[in-house]
Amino acid sequence: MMDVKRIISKIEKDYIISNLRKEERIDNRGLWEYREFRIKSDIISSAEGSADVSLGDTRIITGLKYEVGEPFPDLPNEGVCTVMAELLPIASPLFERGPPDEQSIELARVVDRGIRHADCVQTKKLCIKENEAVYILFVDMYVINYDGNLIDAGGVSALTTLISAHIPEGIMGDNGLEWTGKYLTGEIIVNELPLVLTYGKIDDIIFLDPSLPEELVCDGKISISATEDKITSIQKSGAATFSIDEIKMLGNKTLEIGSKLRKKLNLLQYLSKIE
Amino acid sequence: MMDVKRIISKIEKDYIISNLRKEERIDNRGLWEYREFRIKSDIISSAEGSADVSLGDTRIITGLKYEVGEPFPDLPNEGVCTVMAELLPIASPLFERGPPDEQSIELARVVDRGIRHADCVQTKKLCIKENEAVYILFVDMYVINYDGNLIDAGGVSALTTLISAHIPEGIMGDNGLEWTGKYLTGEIIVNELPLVLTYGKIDDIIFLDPSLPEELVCDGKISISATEDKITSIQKSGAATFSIDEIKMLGNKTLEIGSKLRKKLNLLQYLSKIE
Amino acid sequence: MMDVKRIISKIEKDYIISNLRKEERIDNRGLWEYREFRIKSDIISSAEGSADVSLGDTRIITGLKYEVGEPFPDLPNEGVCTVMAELLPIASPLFERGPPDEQSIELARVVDRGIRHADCVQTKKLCIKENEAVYILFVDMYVINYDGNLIDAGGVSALTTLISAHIPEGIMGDNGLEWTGKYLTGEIIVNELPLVLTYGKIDDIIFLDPSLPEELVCDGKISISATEDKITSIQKSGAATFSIDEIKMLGNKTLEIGSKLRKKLNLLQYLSKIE
Amino acid sequence: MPLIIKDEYPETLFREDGKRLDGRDNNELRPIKMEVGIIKNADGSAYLEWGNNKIFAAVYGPREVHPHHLAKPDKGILRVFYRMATFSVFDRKRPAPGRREKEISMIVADCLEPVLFLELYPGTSFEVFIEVMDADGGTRCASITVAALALADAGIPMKSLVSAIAVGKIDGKKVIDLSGIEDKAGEADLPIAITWYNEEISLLQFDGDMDLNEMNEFLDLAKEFLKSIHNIQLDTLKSKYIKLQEKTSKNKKDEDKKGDK
Amino acid sequence: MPLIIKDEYPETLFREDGKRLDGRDNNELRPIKMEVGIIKNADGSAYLEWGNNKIFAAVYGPREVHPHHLAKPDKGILRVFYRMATFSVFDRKRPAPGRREKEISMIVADCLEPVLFLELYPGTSFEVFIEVMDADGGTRCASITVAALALADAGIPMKSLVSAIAVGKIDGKKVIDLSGIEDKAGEADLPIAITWYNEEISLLQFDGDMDLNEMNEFLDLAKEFLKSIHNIQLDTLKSKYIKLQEKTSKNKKDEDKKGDK
Amino acid sequence: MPLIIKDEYPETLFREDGKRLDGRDNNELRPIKMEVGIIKNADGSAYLEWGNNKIFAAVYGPREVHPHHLAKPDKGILRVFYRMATFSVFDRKRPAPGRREKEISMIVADCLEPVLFLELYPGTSFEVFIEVMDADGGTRCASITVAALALADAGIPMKSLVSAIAVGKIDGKKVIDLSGIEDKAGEADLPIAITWYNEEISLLQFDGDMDLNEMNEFLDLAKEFLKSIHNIQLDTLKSKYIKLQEKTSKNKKDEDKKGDK
Repeated sequence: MMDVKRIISKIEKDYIISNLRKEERIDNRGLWEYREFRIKSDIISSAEGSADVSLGDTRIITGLKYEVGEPFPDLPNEGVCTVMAELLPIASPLFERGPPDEQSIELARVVDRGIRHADCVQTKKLCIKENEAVYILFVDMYVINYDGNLIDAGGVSALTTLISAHIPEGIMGDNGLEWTGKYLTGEIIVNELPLVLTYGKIDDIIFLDPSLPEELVCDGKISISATEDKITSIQKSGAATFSIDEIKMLGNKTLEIGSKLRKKLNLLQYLSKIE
Repeated sequence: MMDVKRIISKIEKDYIISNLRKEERIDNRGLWEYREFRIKSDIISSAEGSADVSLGDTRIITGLKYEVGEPFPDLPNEGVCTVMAELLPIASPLFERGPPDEQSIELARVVDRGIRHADCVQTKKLCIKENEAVYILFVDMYVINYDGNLIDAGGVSALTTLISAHIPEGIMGDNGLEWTGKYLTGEIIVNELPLVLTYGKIDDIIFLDPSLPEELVCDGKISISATEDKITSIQKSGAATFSIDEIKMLGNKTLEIGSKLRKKLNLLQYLSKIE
Repeated sequence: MMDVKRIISKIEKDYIISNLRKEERIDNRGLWEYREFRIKSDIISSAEGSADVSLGDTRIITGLKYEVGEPFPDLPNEGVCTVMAELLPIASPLFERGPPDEQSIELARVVDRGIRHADCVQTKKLCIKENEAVYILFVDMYVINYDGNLIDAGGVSALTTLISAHIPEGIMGDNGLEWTGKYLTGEIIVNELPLVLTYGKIDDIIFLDPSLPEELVCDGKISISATEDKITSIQKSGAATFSIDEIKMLGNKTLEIGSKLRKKLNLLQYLSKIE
Repeated sequence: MPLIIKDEYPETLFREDGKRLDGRDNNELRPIKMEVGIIKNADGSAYLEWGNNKIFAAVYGPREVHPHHLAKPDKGILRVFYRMATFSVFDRKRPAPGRREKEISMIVADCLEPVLFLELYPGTSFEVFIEVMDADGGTRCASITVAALALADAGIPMKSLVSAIAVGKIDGKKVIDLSGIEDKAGEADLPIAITWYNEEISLLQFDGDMDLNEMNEFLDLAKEFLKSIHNIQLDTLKSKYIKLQEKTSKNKKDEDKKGDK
Repeated sequence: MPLIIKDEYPETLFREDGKRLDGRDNNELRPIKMEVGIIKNADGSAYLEWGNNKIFAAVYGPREVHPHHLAKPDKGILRVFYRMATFSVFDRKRPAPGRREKEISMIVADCLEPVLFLELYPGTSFEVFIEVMDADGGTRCASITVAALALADAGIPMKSLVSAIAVGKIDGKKVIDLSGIEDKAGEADLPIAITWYNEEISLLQFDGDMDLNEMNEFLDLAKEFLKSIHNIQLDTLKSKYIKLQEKTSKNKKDEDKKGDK
Repeated sequence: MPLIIKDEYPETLFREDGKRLDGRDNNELRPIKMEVGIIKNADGSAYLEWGNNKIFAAVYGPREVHPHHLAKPDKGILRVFYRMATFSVFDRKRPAPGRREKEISMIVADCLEPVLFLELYPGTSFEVFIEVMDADGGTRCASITVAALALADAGIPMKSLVSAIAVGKIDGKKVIDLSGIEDKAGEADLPIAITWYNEEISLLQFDGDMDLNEMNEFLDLAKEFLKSIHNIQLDTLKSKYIKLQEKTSKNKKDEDKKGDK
């Protein structure tokens, strides 16, 4: 949680909270309603997959690069997929230049976990030759404008980037690595479509997809990743506490809302057409 | 020498010095008397050797880890032993977070030199195969509480850690490194038992084992390492100066007191029983 | 351009400018006149080439070291030559300790480009065995005293260092790298003799070789590298702007003055006599 | 490049007699030992052994904020620095703090902040330093537990203690308090912390997969054993005050005796 | 060590029909698209697509200087931070800013400063952040062009816009607006920027070799096409004000209508 | 990975004629040359050639302390920054300062501080920068010696100069002023510095092994040759003042002449 609560005035804070108490939000959404997602894919010509995702006015551009390297000794036939996030100083006066801060580490971690543990990326498909050569994927997210809830936007952005992937296919020949001229695409790499849903909490009120003003005044957040029928990742952040019943309720909500969102976004439309 | 002299009041300083002039110390020790050493060994289950050493209220926990790597080209049949020290911020309000500062570099260096130059660690016993594979030992010291004279406590801590060592024995077989199931223990690795003795100096008064208040008001220190009959390392620090006669006298004292301390501590009792 | 304009008083600034308007300079030079160059070569016994170059009171000591490494995959039979610069804090109260700042990066870059693009260093002569082993040269410049125009002094310093080079000659034998006992000297390595000329601009007045006070008050600078008949590098810095006619004129001046300076300095006298 | 003994996972995490590899039942805690006041220089401190985990925590504060611009005019700030010793894990950890350590530091801070009255300490900071000397699974839960004790030892007003424990699934069975090998080789691991003043969850992390039923069962299971942890914390603090009392009353007796003379 | 597909250069940079590899004539610009006001949080912003280059620029300021000691009592300071996304180039760039990025930042600042009235803003700073999302040759010229637009979008008083373009030589022929492959495989590349208020050169860099005649021809060629860039910048700003005007007049009409009721 | 020519040690450190490899007797210094005032921008400076060592030292101060929080209300601070050029040693040194450089910096500061009257300069700092351009054994002694000269050149009040020299043992024989190869291949090396105002030792380091008799002999041997170093330092300073005097008197004469006219 960023340390910027001071920049919201007491009056604005009280206004946001009193509205939430009436189950009204400053942008007229319902408590369990997302802002609009806008998605473009494969927009970066230098990247082997990319996405430009907006959630309301929050906007993240993500690109995929790869290297070929040695596998980890304990996973000799699996590639690696890493996620990085940078909160660019263009995106908000709240973001500072410099090495990744807590908020960007959190963004990368939560998105990474959603992908990693949901069996989303088929790391075994990223093996070129056991013990010798595997793909190392870099999914790097850049926040272009910040209007709250980077995590959910980042999750969709990273997933769309992987779906849009088109990585040159290599095989190990007698003279080392050779390129077949074909591509590994998102169709091969991506298995599950996990989505991460983030809820804010102020006092005892819980709501989906906090916008920036809501994020700045809320006590804390919880992000839950889920596939169609499984919870795959949970991360609480900030000083809010949740009762056990609230968490059970949010698990339920996540599967329900996630399923609808998955249908609506229809991310598989962004599969690369290259073969 | 840490830059904290300001935190001791003038009154306290005068009191310490006037007592020293009468050959009395604030904790009732004589000028050439150590505080009590308390030693526990092999206390860290994840380490291949460890020690928890207190000298009065100064406490250091040290652990041993190893890697197998290539030897230095000019020492093809010798392993490597490195010493690191960290002054943890839990140990004192005087210690700050961040990369190692001058005091921790000094601690590591002086302890390292005492071990290295006294023929203490048998680096040739740490060779698995000439030119190919040797053990690299990491002796890492963490200061848990700081009450003066880290160096002497650190020296005993590092030595006890090495004595308690139990490193899996490897040999180079046809398929690379193989583990024999046996262990290299302190019995094999440690040859000499060098101890380092540190003396403080205020005006023209010299005394052994400075406690924290003494360390904060003293002009400087000198640390002398010795085996049973040889001086193996000397390091003067701080702005004190010593006459040549004083240094000759301290050389003498070091062999004498060191010999008694070596008997008393009986560090070989901490040899690992594993074979 | 260093951010130290504040340290020159308004009076001094006005004095410098009003003199320049009269085509007079505070050290009595003409607008297109260099301060005196003083050059000593091969002064560092640990380096494989070195130079001590003064331009007025600006003084730079440069040394050459080498390593043998793998070539870049896309240039399998070419060695590498890198240039580094450090503005030592001994050289001026304006220089601060710490990692290289903008001014030292600029110095290294401009000197590097002058050398690199003028076909000065024969990188193909730095190949020991194609795809396997090439020389990597490090030309490291240290500024010892700063009195303006580091770039031109640095250019001569780097060039003299390369000319004075004496690098052990290696060949790839059956057992890896072997040393023949002979040396690669500047005669083999250096082809062209590019010089870099730097001009300052204040208002609409342009002048060669800014001294420190001139550099501190000028609006900006332009550095132009040239061989006997070609422009090989241009770099404008600072907030000055130049009309297209001015740049054409400076191109002309650079060839003309550079040619004279090249003769005067006669840098090939610094070739190493070793074989 | 260093060659390291391969850290292989066992094929099964249960013994033939149905016990876990370290001999525990599914719902059995590892041995736990806590102490407070162990670091004399600190304003408050605690030491925890939990299985093979060995963790020190120290609290400094309220004190001036460094660097100054982090200070807040309306409340104190809590900063947590979680660090692992290089030798606390199987492969030597690099000495500099990594991303994982920074992330856990943030999580622990989020977890402790709700029980403090930071608004009473404007312009100041509390620093909690957690040093893991030996690690064997569950260090973040252990760190929260020992840090809460250190805060209490420092005499800082708190709404309640915070306790934490991990529950999870290994070889398809629900267990509590996963050891290092169970954490790595098992299917699921949920570290959970509770703030006792409102009995709400202040830490919850999960990576793996579980359906809703499983999640609900995990939460209920954790709640039960969090109470055990809480009791050990309370006993540790009580025994400190008992010792203090004994000492005081002894001093008093001694004085009384003196007075008698 | 990563093995990367070798980035080979083509043998020739012209097609059989005499066009460049991307189908352009020697004096033809790549497609250019500019937008302003694209980043809502910024004081001013712009986005540029120039061939495959995709670049965002945002301006924050005038605002307080951090760190404070950089502030100047007699004028504002301009700081430019040019960064490239890891995926903007063929081989993944390391995330931390490198020397090249710092150098270009400095060059862009030197190039923009002449058009600003920094003496009107003592003690404050303007920060210009330039983020290259996709790179294909000429990013420094594109960055100057888009940064000038962002400054104008922020409503900061300027003596004029700044426009930039590269001219160069490939396979022995003079061309404008070099693409990435032309930049790498060609013989010469001169990025040139112009400050329109005095029609002088505020950026000029060159590495390669050319005689005086060639240099003079390059300068004249650049001047011609800098005008084209300037026109696109002006059109972009105009269309912003037209949109604003339309919006205002629409609002006004709406109000008028309301007033009518 | 770079392949480097192997830096082999010779089998013996003495020639057949009993001289050391560089032709010196056991008690013979290498050639020493000192100069002061060599860096015009510095408040004081000195240059030293000692055998193949080539070292510059410059003093700046008393001046404001950066960063400010290091300032002390009751005395000035002395900071020493010892650095080696990348090309000053056989294998290129990495450009960033390493641990060894930081440690030597601290040692040199400890060694110089006793002769200064820092209590006269509260709130300020003296910075001593030492740059080793060429190194061949004994750089720390040489650095102390040249730094003391630079302080004197700066006109900073000093109780006395400080001089330093190494004594040691090579192939079983006691020698003074060890060269680089003697330092590496020999058995013992004791750098020793003396503050002349009290004739006490302000630097003493040793790594190797020696019995008490040997130590005592080393100390006496060092004392003898420290005097030689001191004399060279004093001569260097005298010749500076002689030059100054000559210049002044020449100026005076010139003026007198003028006066005559």
